[in-house]
Amino acid sequence: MMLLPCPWCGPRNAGEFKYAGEGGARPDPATTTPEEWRRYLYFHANTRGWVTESWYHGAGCRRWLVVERHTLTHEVREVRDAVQVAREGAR
Amino acid sequence: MSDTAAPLARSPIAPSPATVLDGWEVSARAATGASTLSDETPLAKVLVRAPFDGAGREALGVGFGRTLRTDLGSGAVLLVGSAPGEWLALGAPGTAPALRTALEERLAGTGELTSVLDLTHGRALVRLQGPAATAVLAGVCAIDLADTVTPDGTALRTSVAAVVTDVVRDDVAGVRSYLLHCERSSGQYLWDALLDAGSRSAVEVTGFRGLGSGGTAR
Amino acid sequence: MSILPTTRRRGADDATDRRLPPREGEVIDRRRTVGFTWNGTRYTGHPGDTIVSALAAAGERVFSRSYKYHRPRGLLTASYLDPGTMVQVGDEPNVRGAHRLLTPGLEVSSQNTWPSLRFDVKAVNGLAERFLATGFYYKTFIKPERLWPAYEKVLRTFVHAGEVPPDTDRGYYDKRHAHPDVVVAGGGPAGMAAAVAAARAGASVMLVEEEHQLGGHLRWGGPGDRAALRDLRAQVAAQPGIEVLTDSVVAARYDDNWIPIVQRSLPGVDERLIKARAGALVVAPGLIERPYVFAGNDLPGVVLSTAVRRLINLWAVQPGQRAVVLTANPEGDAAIADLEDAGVEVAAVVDARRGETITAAHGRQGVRAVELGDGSRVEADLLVTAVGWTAPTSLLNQSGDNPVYDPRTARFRPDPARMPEDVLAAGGIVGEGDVAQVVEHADAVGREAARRALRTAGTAVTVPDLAVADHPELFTNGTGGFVDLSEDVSAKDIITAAAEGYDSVELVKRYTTATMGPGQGKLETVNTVAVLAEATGSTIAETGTTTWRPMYAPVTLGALAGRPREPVRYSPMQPWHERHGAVPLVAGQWIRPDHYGDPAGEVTAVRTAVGLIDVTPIGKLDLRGPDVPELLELLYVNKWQKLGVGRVRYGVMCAEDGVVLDDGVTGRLGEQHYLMSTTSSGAAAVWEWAERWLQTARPQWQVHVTPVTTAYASINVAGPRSRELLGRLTDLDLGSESFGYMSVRTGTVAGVADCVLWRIGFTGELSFEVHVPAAYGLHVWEQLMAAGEDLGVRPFGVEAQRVLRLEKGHAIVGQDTDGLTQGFSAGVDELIKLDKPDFVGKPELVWQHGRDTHPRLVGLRTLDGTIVPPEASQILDRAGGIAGRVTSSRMSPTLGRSIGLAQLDRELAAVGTRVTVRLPDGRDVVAEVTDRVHVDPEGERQRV
Amino acid sequence: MTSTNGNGHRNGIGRVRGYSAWSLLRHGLSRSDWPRAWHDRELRPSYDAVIIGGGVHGLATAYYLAKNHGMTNVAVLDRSYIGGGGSGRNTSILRSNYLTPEGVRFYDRSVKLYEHLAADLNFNVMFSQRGHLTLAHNDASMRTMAWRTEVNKLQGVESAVIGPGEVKELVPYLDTSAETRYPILGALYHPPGGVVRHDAVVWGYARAADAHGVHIHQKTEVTGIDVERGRVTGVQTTRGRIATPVVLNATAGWSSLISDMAGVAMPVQTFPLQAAVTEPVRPFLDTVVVSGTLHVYVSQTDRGELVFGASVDPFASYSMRGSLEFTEGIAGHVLELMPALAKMRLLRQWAGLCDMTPDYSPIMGPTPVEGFYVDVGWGTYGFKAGPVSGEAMAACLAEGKPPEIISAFGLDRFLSGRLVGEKGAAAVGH
Repeated sequence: MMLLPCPWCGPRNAGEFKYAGEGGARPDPATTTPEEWRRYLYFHANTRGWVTESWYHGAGCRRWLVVERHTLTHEVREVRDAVQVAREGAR
Repeated sequence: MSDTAAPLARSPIAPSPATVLDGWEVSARAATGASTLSDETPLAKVLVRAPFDGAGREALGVGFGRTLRTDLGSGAVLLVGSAPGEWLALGAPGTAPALRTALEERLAGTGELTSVLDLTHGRALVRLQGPAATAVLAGVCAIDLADTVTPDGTALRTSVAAVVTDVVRDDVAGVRSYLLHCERSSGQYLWDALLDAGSRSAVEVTGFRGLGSGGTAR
Repeated sequence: MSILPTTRRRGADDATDRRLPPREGEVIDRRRTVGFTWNGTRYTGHPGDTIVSALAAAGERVFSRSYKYHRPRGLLTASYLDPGTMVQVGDEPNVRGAHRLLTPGLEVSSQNTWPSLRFDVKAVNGLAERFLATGFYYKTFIKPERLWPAYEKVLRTFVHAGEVPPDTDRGYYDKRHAHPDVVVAGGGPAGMAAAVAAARAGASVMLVEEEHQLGGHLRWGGPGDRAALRDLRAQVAAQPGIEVLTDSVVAARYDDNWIPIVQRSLPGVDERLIKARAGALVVAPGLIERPYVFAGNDLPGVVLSTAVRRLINLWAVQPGQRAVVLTANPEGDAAIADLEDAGVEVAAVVDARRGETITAAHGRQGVRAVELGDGSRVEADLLVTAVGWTAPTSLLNQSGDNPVYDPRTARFRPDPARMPEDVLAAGGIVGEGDVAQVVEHADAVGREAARRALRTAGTAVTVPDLAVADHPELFTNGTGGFVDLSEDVSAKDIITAAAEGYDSVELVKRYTTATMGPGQGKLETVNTVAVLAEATGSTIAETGTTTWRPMYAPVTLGALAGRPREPVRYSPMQPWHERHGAVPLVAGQWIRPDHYGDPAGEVTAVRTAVGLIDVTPIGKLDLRGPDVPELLELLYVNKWQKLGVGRVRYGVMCAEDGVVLDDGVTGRLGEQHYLMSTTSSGAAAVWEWAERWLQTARPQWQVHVTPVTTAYASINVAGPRSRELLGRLTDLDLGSESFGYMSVRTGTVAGVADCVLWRIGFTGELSFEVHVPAAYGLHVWEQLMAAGEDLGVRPFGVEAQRVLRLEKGHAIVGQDTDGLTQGFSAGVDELIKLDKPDFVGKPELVWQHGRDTHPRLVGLRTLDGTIVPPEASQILDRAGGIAGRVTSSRMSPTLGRSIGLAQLDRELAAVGTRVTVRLPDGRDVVAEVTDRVHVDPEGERQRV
Repeated sequence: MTSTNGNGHRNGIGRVRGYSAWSLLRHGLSRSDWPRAWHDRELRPSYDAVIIGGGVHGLATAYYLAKNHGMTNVAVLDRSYIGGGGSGRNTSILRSNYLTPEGVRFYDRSVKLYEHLAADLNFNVMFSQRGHLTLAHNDASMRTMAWRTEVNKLQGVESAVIGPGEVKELVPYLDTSAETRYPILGALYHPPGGVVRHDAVVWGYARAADAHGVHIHQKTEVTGIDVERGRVTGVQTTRGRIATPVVLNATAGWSSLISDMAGVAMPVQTFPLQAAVTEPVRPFLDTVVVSGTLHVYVSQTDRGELVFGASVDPFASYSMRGSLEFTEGIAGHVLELMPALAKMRLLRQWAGLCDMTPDYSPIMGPTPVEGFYVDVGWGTYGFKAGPVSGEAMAACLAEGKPPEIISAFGLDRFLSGRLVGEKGAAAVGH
């Protein structure tokens, strides 16, 4: 399996991580419609190319990571700690 | 309330033959060979959680990925940077309450959310030591064990024989030695897997070694 | 059998000693002999012999029967790839007889021949060849349909392979991880030179050679080659940074240079899989000599020039008496010299470079005569061909390269531009040149590999060009013959397939099965492509090859599996359970007591006295920090802000689609300190789930989540006398006023401090869940059992607990719910607080509630209480359609009748409704919908 | 090709003929050539319907369009060669022992079509109904097996829960002792299940569709779908534009990419599914053996090879390179079940692409774009549904609305929240 360069632990076999896929933004539960909510639940870009997705280093640092990965070549061009990404997004 | 027998603490790894040391049932075996596996579960194990890059880290004096031999007032301690924002403090059997207090004092005043948990009972701890240690561990662990990559004093977490394990390189007097620390209920399995992996390298079981004084200062 | 050559008689059928006098460079140890049997007859050879070299030295030349037509097959390549030399060795099938070294006492037999190798009755298939053309099975056995199973049975008896006895031992196979800077695949001159150069540059190197010694073709060359070999071996030996692995093979190359290496011939280990994560891979497998396709090309005695040279020079075996040699290259010319040196009469040399050719080989059990292109016929028992090379590019393909056909050299060649940074190629796969040129090139490749692996600063090493020799394009002479000896696929088969429309290389491969045999097409692919190209009127380049997939060489399942490593988990009380006859239940990784022999009695003990159950596997999370209530509010469907210190509450979690995820109780131990419990199977997932919300969505919250599942041994003390029992071992006031239902306390139990006690009621009885620091779990359990003897205490297992909770109407997530069950179908309606501003899955639950069409979790009782409908029995609506199913069902020892839970359509879910339950035996029984709580609906027993 | 001399493909009633023991004998004696199974036709500028994807789904749809609905001006396009995608990469297991009534009914129809497919197509697809065993290693699996069995029986599908003794009788190589890490507590036994020669199914449909006048265009890649005012008007290909009012997306691994061309979003994620084959050994395994807990399924071909499959890869990907972990896992799990096989050798591994949907059920029928239909989201169970999908999608294309048998599988179910319940059981859906 490919290597995932964990920002904390260094490159590790992808088998150490749990894949959680592309994540969409969570709609406001107070105002959301069934259609909007189910697009959030079920629909993904499923891109053949670069995607941004979530992985969890369950056998290592136990950090949730935001990974930019190519779905055909499995190249990984960026991995960041999810907290860092979430804090930036909150700004 | 009726009288009860004095509590006997037991490791998840069944000792054979058994003896009692510091209130713990331990193995009475003494290996004669150079490469050994020992059950170190009786060591006090205290977990610290704090921000990975804050005042807590400064107060503890060691970051993720490395170890530190120190004394916080409760006796000799091996402080392990086991994950970002997570530390594992190992001390002599029975010292967990004191170690916990010492750590709490050390972290008081950081103004950060810190948690200190006694996990002595929640984890299994074994030591794999000797010339065959590297080869045996390489049979069940994908980490590069070369000195250049994981020198003495390295702490990391990875999968060992399919169990999530803290791997701590803690050489003893220049002899290659690893502490392996996992969730308690997997302890017997991990022990058996290591013995099996060592069955072609003459790894022998030996009794509780304790923390010792460690190797050279680092 | 003598070790010196004896009189040789003519005639291939006669077993004759064909061992030559000692030769420079031979790999056999003549001082010792090794005995073995071949089809029950005793033979001897020498250490260093392969099974086949020893048999060939004894004059044997037929080693198997072919796949379809059961034609006799002999040596072709005298290497691992040799298609005609697969044998059974003891309980091991499909052993490569031309590769496996002799060891004393081997029992070797030919595979799938009956009654004997010499006379095989299925050879009659050969007579039917014209009717058994490729794909014949697609065209017949169509009607009548009912006969196909009978035809299929017959087809299966024709399988051409070895046997696996059912009692075969699993053996000892293991694995190790390695992190070499450079892996060199191939230990010929190029591989050795590359390894030495990389090691000199500071890299750690694994040098992997499929054969039993380093050296590649230098081993069977002349004095110059042998001198070069000695020099290279000395250089390798002088480098401590090189780990030499012989009889080992790089099986594949996966993403990021993840490289499995299979290591054989280890003492005490059947095979070892080395999993190497390499900085750089140097692919240097050399070249494979390609067979020639012509009529009679599968006869024993038709042999490749490399095979002849190997036989003579490595094992000192004379390959025949009288030879015809078809040569198109220097290797063929060298074979002529070797043959003459070995006393073989070279009756004719056919030089393809001069346009000469052969037409066919003739014979039955082996070659008797060769028909030349000029029409002449030469008596011979050996036909040696040297018509060109195939570059085994598998590892390069797996790295992303797509080798291109080069008509000038008559082979597919790698395209360096398409190789990733961390993969390089050296040696014959790149070009030929003399030994010095190959070594010079490989030296540069090795240095560059080390530079890339070590990420050394500076510019790339200049790798010199390696000469490529022109070679005539010789694939087939058009007279027929086989393109795939393993699969018995003829040239005619390929042509026929193409004409029928199977005209791309992938289709022809699938239709004819050419290249799909044990050699994975290394000998066969290029000839298949060449014949196909000719049939379709296109070029070889246009036709292309099939994808070279892993494995490069077949790998035993044992090596891939390694030692069994299936983690299991035990509670601290496991030794007690084992001593007391507990019947184990495998639940995920946990092994726990299902019961102790009498589950019904265990239930009764809990209802009438007191019982103990080991519930250690229940997931436990330690939660600390000011924002824990926020987290609980988000994850659970119910409310948590008002949970006071010392109180415990039950909660249910749903996912964002409203599907029930997990449940459990959470207690507040301190101002900012909580202990959450989860289902045993959900412990890891809930932890991960909490971390996900905290780390990705709510990073501002201050919460520490720490798993403490097995920091505590968990013992549920349940039953009307549980308070009395526990009271004997603790100073805690267990009275209802000070320790009420749904409360938590910490204290000392049986002398063990820091125990956490929950007063909860999964069983419906007065009960205390005692969480004991795990190392003392066994101690406390034993104390409880001893102290409760006069109270009638009994241990109970998972089965009794299931009955108890069913009597109480508690659902089990994953049993009474499934992967699509949303909150309001789980019987927890009153728990779901839709007036909370937000929680995970809330929108779906709002809509589920609004639609009100969902199935319900209901209680169910058959009218005849003696009938226990098995779980999964279907509930039928009036039209006979499926309206639901029984999710839990047991005989209740307490009520003396059967009780159950069911998922049921809304229309039938009202209490009092009568429904039909279809039992697995086909009977229908009537049942009534009831309240879910079958025993003590008011909950008085657990609140006392 | 119009002749009827035994080489021909047609007679008056639209049946395909030409292959039989007699014709084999005749060809053998005369050494004459067989006719082409299908032809390379000229690409027409327009077709009544264009089917994207030359796998079993696309070809079967084309065949049934011609045979059942008289629509023959139909093109099947494939970017590579026919059967080169999922149809040629699956482990060719057929069964109908699903969990939901809709699923059972649908796959049962497929098995029935398969039972008579050789005769219908005049092509031996070698359907071997050798029985299908799904092993249970724990209580939860036993309950799921019982659940499936009861639903199956109510639908008239043969299934039964059997104990370890019967399992051992069917497969003597299984270790049914109680001391193993994954004890075999029982199994779901499904006698009609089995294996088929997957390529033959593709070729049989291709040959039959071709005989009915359908055009099969290999090496013809779709690069765009023309949509005007909400209607499909044609497709763009590497060989030029084709005008058509009806387009069916019958691809796997590319289903969301193709649908994107028409502006229709698909709730799918693409995952590789790996498989492997061993060297042949003498036949010893007469049934298909599946373990959901161990994520493994095993069958033995008539050539003696063991074919292994697992669940999809752990992360989404369009790569078909395969992984070492797959082979390690599969070997380990096979040896857990049958320790005697340690000395067998794994010969070759490969991967196909699976478009996974949220409820482990396909997406079939019309889309918001008029004339654009989908038959996608086939996850790991597409091959076994080939014939029934072709039959149903042909009806859907011909009549413009989905037939009842696929009404539960519409695209709109995801937005309306009416998911199909197969997810209740399927960790491994083979």
